[in-house]
Amino acid sequence: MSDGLLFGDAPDQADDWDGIAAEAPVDDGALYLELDGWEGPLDLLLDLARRQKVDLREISILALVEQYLDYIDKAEALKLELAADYLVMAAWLAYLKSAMLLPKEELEDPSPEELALRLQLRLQRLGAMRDAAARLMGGDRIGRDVFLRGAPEGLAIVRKTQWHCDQFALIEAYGRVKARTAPAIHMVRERPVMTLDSALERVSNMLGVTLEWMEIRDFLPPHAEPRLKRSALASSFVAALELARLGKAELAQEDIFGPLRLRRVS
Amino acid sequence: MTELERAIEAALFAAEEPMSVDALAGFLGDAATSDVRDALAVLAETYSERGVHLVERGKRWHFETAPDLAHFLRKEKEQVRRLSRAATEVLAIIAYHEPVSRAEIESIRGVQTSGGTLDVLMEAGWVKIAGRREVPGRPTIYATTPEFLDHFGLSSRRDLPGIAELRATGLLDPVDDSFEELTAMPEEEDESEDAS
Amino acid sequence: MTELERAIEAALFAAEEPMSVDALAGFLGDAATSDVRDALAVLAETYSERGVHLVERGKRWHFETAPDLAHFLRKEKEQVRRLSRAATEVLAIIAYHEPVSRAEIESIRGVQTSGGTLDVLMEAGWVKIAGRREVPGRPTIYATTPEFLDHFGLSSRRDLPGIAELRATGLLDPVDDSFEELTAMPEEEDESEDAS
Repeated sequence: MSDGLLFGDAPDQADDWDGIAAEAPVDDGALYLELDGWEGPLDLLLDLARRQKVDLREISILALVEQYLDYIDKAEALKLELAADYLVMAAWLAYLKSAMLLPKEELEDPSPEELALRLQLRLQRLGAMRDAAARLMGGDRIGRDVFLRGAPEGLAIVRKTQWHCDQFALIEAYGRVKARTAPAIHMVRERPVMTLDSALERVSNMLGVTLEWMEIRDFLPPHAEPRLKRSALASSFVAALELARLGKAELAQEDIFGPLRLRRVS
Repeated sequence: MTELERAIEAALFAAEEPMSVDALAGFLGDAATSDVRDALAVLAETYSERGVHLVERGKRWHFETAPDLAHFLRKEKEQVRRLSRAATEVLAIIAYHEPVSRAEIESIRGVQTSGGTLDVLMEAGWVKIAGRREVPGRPTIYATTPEFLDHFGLSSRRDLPGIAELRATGLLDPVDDSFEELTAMPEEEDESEDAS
Repeated sequence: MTELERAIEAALFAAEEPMSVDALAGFLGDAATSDVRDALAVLAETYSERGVHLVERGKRWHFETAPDLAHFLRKEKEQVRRLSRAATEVLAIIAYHEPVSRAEIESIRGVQTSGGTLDVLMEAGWVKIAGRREVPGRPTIYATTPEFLDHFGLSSRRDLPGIAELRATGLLDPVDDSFEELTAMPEEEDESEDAS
């Protein structure tokens, strides 16, 4: 982009846009005070700028600022509710205006020209997009200007599955089912156990012999094979608990997992 | 190509249903029906050799794809898939016990059988509905098809190995037992009398 | 008219969605894509004067009625979605600037964009999320879809009205960039005529 823009030289490329921008209001006298119509303050500024009927690169920012402030004043006079961003823009533009009217040397950094340029650039961009949107909507839209086939048959992809299985798998499956569901016969092998009754008898008999404390291991059959020994220990323990409950024996155990001792209650 | 032909072409293309000559004439701003008829004849002729034809069916006109191209437009894709374990079991039960109802299949398998499994077997062409059992509820019964024998290389169902043979080949032994037999260590032969 | 042309004609007539060259080639039994492309060009030319056109939109092809016949067809089927002005502008900004973040859209419009506007555009299938910009905050960025091109009758984004001029005049660049360009070099001689 050339800096002609800065100084208002008028390259005329922008003419393309004007014909299409159907929405740009024409009657510059009739400012319809209806803020719902604007998509924010920048949009309002853009419409005001378009009323100057010059290329956006040539607009007078000062005039634009005055128009905007005037517009906001009117809206306030009519007690229209103004959204905050319109007022923020108004305040900023008022500042810009005063800066533009001040003598140059008193100005600090972003010079009013620079601020104005930025505003102009933003307006150009928004204007370009608004026109682009209008042209886009003016194209041949499906369902409005062009129509697709009303009732397409559709392209069918029929997926066929070729199932595979072989004879062995079949027969094996049958074997599996048969085996799984064959009547099952359960046989429990005889095991060497000491029943609770015999343990009870054995423990109370042995307790009768002495009044001393005896460890529970001493009640077990001395030469039993290991599995009988486990059974005897379990049964003897239950027998001991039973005798204690009946008040015929006392139990003692000093530590957790320590030897369990019992003696007859005299 | 006349404007009327173009308009008819577009209208029939975009229409959701076939259109009669009267409907077309009305649609196109009251064209004369004779003109519409002529235009349709021209269009039908134009399209007669193309991939799309303009045809009249029961006094109404529409475009359709050329019949000889049907095979292009309906693509069949074949994929080979292995029958699932459950489906194989069901197929085996049907083969050994046919005709058999779903409840019977389930009682033999000891598991519920999903309807999808039977569908797969019927889709594969190996199982068919063989009528209904004349018992309360009249359940559907299933049997195998000639394609089944074909696919599995059996000349008849009698070629299926009998129970005795299955037993001899070990296919009837509980899986766990066979496994243990193959892996058992001689040392300790105790407890595991698990049935199942 | 070749068999391939007939087949493509029939396939695109019957298809429910626009089809790419690759999709067509695959569908028609792996025809060479160059042959498909040639056949499409021939067909598009054949149809160019008819009531129905064959068009390419975003690399996909479909038949549609000729735009100049819209007045005949429109009365029956006005079904096009009306977009709000905000949605129209946001759509244009996305199309001309894509991929673009919401903050960038807002900076052009000078106003906050409600999430609903983007939702409407995404629901219409014209805009999609195109990832995130790798800057602090990783904002979501948006872009248009092939359906957008399709719906608005554009072959590609290069067909967007005026996009070349907009690019050449820098109107698609951020304000800051143009500002710097315009203010950086005092008078000297303006180099950057309209590059882009």
